[in-house]
Amino acid sequence: KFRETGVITPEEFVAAGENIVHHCPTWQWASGDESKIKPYLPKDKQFLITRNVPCYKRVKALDNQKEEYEKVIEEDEDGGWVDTHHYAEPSVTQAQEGVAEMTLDSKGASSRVADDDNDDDDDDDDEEAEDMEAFEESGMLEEDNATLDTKKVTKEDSDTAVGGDTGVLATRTYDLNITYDKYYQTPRLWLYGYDENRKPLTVDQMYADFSQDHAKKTVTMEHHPHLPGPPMASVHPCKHADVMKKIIETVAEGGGELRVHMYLMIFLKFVQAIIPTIEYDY
Amino acid sequence: KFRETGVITPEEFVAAGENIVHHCPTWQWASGDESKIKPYLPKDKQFLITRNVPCYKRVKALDNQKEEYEKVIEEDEDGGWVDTHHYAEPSVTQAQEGVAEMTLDSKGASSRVADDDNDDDDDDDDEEAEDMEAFEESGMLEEDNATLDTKKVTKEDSDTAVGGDTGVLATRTYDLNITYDKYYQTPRLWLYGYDENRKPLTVDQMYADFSQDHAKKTVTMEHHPHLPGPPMASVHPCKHADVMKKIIETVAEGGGELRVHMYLMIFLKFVQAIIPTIEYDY
Amino acid sequence: MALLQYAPFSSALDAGFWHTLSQNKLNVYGLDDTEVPLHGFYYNGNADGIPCSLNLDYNAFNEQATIPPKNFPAHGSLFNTNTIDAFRDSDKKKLLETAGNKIWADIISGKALDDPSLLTRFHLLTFADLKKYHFYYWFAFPALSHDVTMVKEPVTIDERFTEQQIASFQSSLDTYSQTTSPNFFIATEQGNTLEVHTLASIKELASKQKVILCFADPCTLKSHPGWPLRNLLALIATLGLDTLTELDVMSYRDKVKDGKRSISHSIIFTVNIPHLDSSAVCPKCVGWEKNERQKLGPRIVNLSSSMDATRLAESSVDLNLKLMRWRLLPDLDLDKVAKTKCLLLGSGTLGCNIARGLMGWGVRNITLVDYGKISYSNPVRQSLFEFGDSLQGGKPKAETAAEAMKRIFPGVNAQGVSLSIPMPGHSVAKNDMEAVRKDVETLDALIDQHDVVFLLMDTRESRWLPTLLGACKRKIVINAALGFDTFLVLRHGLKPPPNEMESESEASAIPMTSNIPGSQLGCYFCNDVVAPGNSTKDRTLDQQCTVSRPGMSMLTSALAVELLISILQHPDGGNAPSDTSAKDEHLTQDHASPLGIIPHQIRGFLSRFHTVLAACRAFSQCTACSPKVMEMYEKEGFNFLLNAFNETGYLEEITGLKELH
Amino acid sequence: MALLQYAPFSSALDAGFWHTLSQNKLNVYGLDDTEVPLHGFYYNGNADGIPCSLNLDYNAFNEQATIPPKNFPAHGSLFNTNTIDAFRDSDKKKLLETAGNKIWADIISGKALDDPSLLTRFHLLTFADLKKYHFYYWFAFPALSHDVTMVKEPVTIDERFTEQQIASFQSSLDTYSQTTSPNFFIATEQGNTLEVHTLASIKELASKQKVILCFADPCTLKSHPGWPLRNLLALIATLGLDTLTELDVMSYRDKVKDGKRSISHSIIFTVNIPHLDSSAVCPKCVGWEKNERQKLGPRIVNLSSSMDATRLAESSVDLNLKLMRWRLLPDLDLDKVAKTKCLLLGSGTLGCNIARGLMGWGVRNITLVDYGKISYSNPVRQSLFEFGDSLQGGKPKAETAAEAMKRIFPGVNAQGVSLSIPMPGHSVAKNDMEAVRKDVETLDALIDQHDVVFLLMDTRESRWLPTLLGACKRKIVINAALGFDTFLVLRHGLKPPPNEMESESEASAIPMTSNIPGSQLGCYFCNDVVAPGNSTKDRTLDQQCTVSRPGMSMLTSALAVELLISILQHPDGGNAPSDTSAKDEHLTQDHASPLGIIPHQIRGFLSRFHTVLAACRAFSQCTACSPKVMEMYEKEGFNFLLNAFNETGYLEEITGLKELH
Ligand SMILES: [Zn+2]
Ligand SMILES: [Zn+2]
Repeated sequence: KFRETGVITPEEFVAAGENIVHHCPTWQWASGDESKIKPYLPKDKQFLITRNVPCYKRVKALDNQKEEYEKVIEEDEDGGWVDTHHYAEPSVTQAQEGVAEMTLDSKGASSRVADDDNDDDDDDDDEEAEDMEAFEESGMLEEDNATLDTKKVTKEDSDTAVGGDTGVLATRTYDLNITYDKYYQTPRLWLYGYDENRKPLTVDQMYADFSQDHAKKTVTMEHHPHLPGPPMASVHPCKHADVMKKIIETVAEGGGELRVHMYLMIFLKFVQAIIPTIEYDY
Repeated sequence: KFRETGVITPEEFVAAGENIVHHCPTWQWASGDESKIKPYLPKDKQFLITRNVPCYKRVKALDNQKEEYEKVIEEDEDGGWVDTHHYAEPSVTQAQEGVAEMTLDSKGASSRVADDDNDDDDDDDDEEAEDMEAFEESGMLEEDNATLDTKKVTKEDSDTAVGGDTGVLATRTYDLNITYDKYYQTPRLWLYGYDENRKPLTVDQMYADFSQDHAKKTVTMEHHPHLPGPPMASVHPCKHADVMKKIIETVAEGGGELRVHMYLMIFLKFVQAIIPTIEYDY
Repeated sequence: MALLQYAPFSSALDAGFWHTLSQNKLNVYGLDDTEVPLHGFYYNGNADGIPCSLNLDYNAFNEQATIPPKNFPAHGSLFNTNTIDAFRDSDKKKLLETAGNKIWADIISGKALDDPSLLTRFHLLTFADLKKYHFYYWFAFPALSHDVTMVKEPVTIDERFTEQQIASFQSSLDTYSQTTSPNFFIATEQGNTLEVHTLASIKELASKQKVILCFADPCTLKSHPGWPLRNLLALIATLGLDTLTELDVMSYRDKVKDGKRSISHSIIFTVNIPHLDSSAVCPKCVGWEKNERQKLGPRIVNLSSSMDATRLAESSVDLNLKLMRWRLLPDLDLDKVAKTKCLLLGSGTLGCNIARGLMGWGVRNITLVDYGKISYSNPVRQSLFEFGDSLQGGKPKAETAAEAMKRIFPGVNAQGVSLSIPMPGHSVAKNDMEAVRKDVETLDALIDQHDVVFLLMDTRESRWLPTLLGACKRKIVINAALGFDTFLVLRHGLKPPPNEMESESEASAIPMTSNIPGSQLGCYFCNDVVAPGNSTKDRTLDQQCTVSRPGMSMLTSALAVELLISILQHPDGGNAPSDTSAKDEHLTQDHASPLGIIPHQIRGFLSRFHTVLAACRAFSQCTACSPKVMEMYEKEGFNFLLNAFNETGYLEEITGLKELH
Repeated sequence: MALLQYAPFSSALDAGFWHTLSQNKLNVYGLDDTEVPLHGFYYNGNADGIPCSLNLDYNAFNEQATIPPKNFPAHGSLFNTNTIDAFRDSDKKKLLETAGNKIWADIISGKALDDPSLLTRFHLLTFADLKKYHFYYWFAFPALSHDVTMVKEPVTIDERFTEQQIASFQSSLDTYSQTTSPNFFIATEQGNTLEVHTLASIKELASKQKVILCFADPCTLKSHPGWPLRNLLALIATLGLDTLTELDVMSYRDKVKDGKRSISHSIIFTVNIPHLDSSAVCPKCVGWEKNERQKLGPRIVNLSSSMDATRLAESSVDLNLKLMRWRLLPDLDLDKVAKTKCLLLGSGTLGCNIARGLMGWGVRNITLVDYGKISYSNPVRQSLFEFGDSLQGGKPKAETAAEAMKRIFPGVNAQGVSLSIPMPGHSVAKNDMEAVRKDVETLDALIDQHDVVFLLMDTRESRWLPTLLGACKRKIVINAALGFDTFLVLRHGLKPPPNEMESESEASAIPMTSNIPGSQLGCYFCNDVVAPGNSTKDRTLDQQCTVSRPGMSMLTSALAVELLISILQHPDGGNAPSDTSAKDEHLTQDHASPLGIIPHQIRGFLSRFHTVLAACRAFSQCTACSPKVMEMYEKEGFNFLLNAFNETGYLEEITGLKELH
């Protein structure tokens, strides 16, 4: 049925998940919080998770806009979906809406600028935060020669090393989850981003990594169905089924035949359109 | 101005109150609760009060309807006001609306029937109330011959006494208050009724004493502006000014000339229309 | 010569007294049940027939007695017990004895002669059940028992004295009253005048001349004096006067009648008072008040209707609604509204506002259904929730909404049910089958138990099952759906009883006229030529995650509620024909419903502040309400539903819609 | 020969970890700051450039370690301090020493050889500021300092071994992994195969053949191994093996790239390990993590934006509103709406609902004014109140409504002001003069401070003063009034600036056209030919104590709010001309306001579910907004108002209305 409607059953979700775990073992099943187990999914296969996915560049920082790669999958009055084909070189969607919305310095901002979007928020937090430099202990704890300074090695290493790009980079990373949305009968993507220093990104900061069109239309903050804790950014699944259907049709027109276990592979392709610069494996 | 508009100022209220206290000393000034003193009225002249006004008969119990005494002062789509002229024999307004509304046995009901109007009220209060007869102490406290049995004397006394009607009657009584309503710029009447055993009457029970037309249209339960405690029944002043104006005009047409200190006298006439069987002095 | 009998005091407590007692019990006394001083007052100007009231109001607890003008003070003590048992078991004899001793002590010490108000005492034994607002109480008006005989029967003051004497008495008394409370005093007759003196002067004056013992008498009887006299005579008996065998006593009464003050009903009689030795023991003390049955026993007053806030709120809301009928619409049947049981499927922005609207109309039974939890963005638009409800993952919407309703109005019977409504096109997994079956059963039972079903969900598909169930069970179904700035409020046609179905469905072939009978009106799905479930397009009114202008929900909810109430007031109820004309003549025209016309559909366009009334007939191939679908469900039940849930195109097939495509 | 350097662990905490820490601190630990065991994990398949993450998530606190598949365990201890001072002052040296001793003890006891995961430890020192959601933390990855030199530079596994050998290694390791975590192990080369053995077997095997010491390495560098090797080498140094001067070490790395698993980036190098005497004292322990500035110091993470529910709610509500713009109306200026300051005169049924509607639109500054208290019948219709608010005489409406709004949405700046609005015809007593003057001043200041004034009172008279003030101050004024089943929503004309007044008032003589400029529109009083104050008749829309159908208020409030928002979105704001046509072509027509047409008046008739749009020009003799009245007020101020309050007919006189009668 998924070919007609773009939706899948929990069983199909598990089958497609098995397929992805098999082919891309960076993705793993997780069971999440005991109290949040969904009965329609196997206890140890509640959702998929991958961690520490690097995201080297900001969509917004890239200026080589490659509009030719964009293809509007569906354009109607409710807002079209832009599918950005994923090539070896990351293709990107130009920020089509006012950059004024984004207050983030794209070169790697600290989390301090997170709240500029709330104009009524005089955020006394920052002022009151302790001066962290005062906490540094210079003399007391001696330096150790056997500890590698990864910041320095980065250049040396990549100069001398064979492979080229293997230094330790200051880069954003993402933890990604794929859950099953019973209501929409589709997978749902959850994102948790970290900056170069492994500090959590705010939604506004994450926007810099999202295709602007998608970011504003569908990224919402919600409670994760399987994890405790604060809300996480999630791509709202209200149009997943439609888009999946379109992709499936496109693939079918191209002569391909899709079986349901490929569903999540396609889903990841779709996700790629939302976060073009993310470097996860699929 | 009161002749044109029917409204009076606080000063005029005090003047009219002085007049009534002088002429009908059953009415007295009261100051009410310290914390509720209204600054626009003298501290010791906040409102007028009269206590223990007997009300011998129920409007609804009277069957000698005397429609000829009724005079509709104002009849419009919003509900006319019925002015019942007060004669030596109490004239009454027939209950014009469904008696089904009233659940009260007019011959002196106990307060137990008070809530029949609330059909969802299974009122477990009554069932759980202690059996008061069990509390009576027959042997222990001896009878005393010098204590008059007023229930018995009633008949004897009225048989033998000269004046006729001086026995102690089992009758309802009312405490009445007249306050000044700043908003409507009129006096406002408050009523607190007691049954034959000096138990408070519910609003529904009191309705039996009110001209039905007025009862339903204007009697509301509200917090007394000067007294602490639960809400009291009050004749809502939203039409007082109009009615007063009409009465004043009627009196004027009859050749009378009204000065403002007479205002409360007229007001009491108006009140008489609402509670025709009440026996207060005016 | 008869024994002198006194009309006893009759306790007269007002609600303010009980209110203050309750407040004090809660805020001051706690479990402390020691004696509390009280102040009461009585009046000697009562109207005929009024008993000798001893009044206590909210001021009774004041440290300084607050006595209204023209009234006389009585001093009392409150013994407020903590339990009903303590109330019952308290030693009433001893209480009274103690009170008597106090009065006796004041008499023999001479204090009472100087301040005779000390003679008028009362004791009040109470138990306040503050949960039920029941107050148990028993008054004692302690009087020292001392037999006095009446030598001369009472006559009125104007039978005894001349007009001139009475006038001089009144004027002398008025002067006296300016400094001293004239509760107990004496008068002397001197020629044409009657002069007033303090009680304390009786010893001196009585030796010289005839004195008349006077007291302000709350009693209105012509034959008997009131209770305050009793302790006064006990006091007099101890004074060792010579004239006690023939003492004149005046019950001084002072009332206003027909605007004129009058003391002419005061009575004068003559008594013979046996001497009482002040060194003797205290005479027996009597005075417990009789109850309504004339037995020695306590009384109870139930103030729940005026002190129980919940009941006050109920009657207040009730009254407010009745005003509508009393003032404007005598035909309005509020009972019918109050008794209508409403089921709200969806507790989001529409559900919350509709629940409020129904509550405003006095609907007492409201059940809310939802499966969701309250998220951070909900409270600003979903009017039964607060920020706090969205914390920690959010409370369940339906139950939380019901709780909020009870907080708003404790008299409402609001229930919340967390339930997900199965939908066509959302296929049921095998291990979910039982859960879905249970959900269907729950929904079925809920629709059975209610009179009206509101469809307020955010998807088209989820409206299918309740539409079908509502049609089968012949319930009034009101559908409300929001777009961004458009809305639809629609009542489903009320299907005729099963035995009349056949002929009706034929009738539906008749061409459309302006007024369609209620039984032939369409449902939400009647205009569709696709089954619910795979509708990915054309979702303007229902699209999940659709945004709508914030005012839309209030607007739509208000109209949905008012449409229902209009239907309920129509003599034919759900069968009321549609009336979609909104012309001016409707202003004056008589309508079958006192509230006005009853359309089938109200479509609104907020961008133009515009509404359109429309009507459509039931569609014979409707996927939700056609005879075929109803029949299939009634025959096959859950299995039929399962097919509809699982098989795309199933509904199109059985209704023949497929052929239309 | 260079000193072997290890890439240190890099702590990687997710929000779930901090969430659980917060919960535990609040619910379990309290002020108990003793050591808490933690579990972390690391992965040897990181993508290029990712540091050696040591991850801790919400499971870190579980008693039983929950390690994701393919990850390796690390054992840790949490030291959560109670104050920032305790955090700063804790003895870091000693902490690390203790940690080192523990590892050393496990090494010399042989425990670590059997369970080498004991070698991978971490210490976490924290302070959680749960008010600000600031978390201070400092990780230590304790490592025993023991200098090892690199004898042979690293080569990749496929440079060293044949394809066949690698394949056999991988298959041997996969078998091994089924029973034991392959974090530390050894491999032996035997012909074409590489076989995997437990670490414990090193003593036996190393004496017989060449072994390769292997460990799962989270590091991705080609030149250096990661941190877990460090304690492993310390362990090896104590074993007294002969081969320590030239030991092969494999950093085993196992990643998936382009859908293919690969271990080919694992590196092999040779080290020289000085012997370590197991009977010696514990070697120096190092391992405090450096902060972002590469200094030895703690880090801080501010999670207020994701953990502070108030901020979460704000951004969530914000996002919800932005969806409208992003999806449907790119021109929508939400900032303008958010910044508009609204003053609601009246906090009854209209006031409450309008406040909710404005909050729904994201208006952040709302002031409510009322003088009344909440009565029992209010909460069912006045949507910001609850039953509890009506107890004990009732709370003040305005303040209570403001409180309720903050409970609904903490981000709103809602104020409540108890204020009675002076009215014409309500004459001012002398001793009330100052109070009235103050009330006028307060109202004047409030209107000054706001951009929009809503007139929501229940009498006509009380609308007069704010109408006049609103006109003088050129504020947008929205008027809403209810009848029983009729309503009126109207925007007042926005007067032109004072210097243009003259010409405008002449222009108003122009005959009516369909679109009247906003500056020429009438006010609520413009249709009246009587001054407010003595209107005892003709109160259909305002009558005090009037009842209205319960749905009326929601309906009217929604339209009033939406009318305002439409005005705000119009480029001319309050000057937007009236558009009262609601024809079909409006559906497709472009409007100046993205939300649609902007009428002057919306009149509703609920009995016919019907609304009518109307417009009227300002009346030159209006008692509230005519130039004459504005001029008088501006000139004479309070004295003028006093005349209007006190003198019946005064307003008719100065406007010349009297002559019209
Ligand atoms: Zn249908
Ligand atoms: Zn005007």
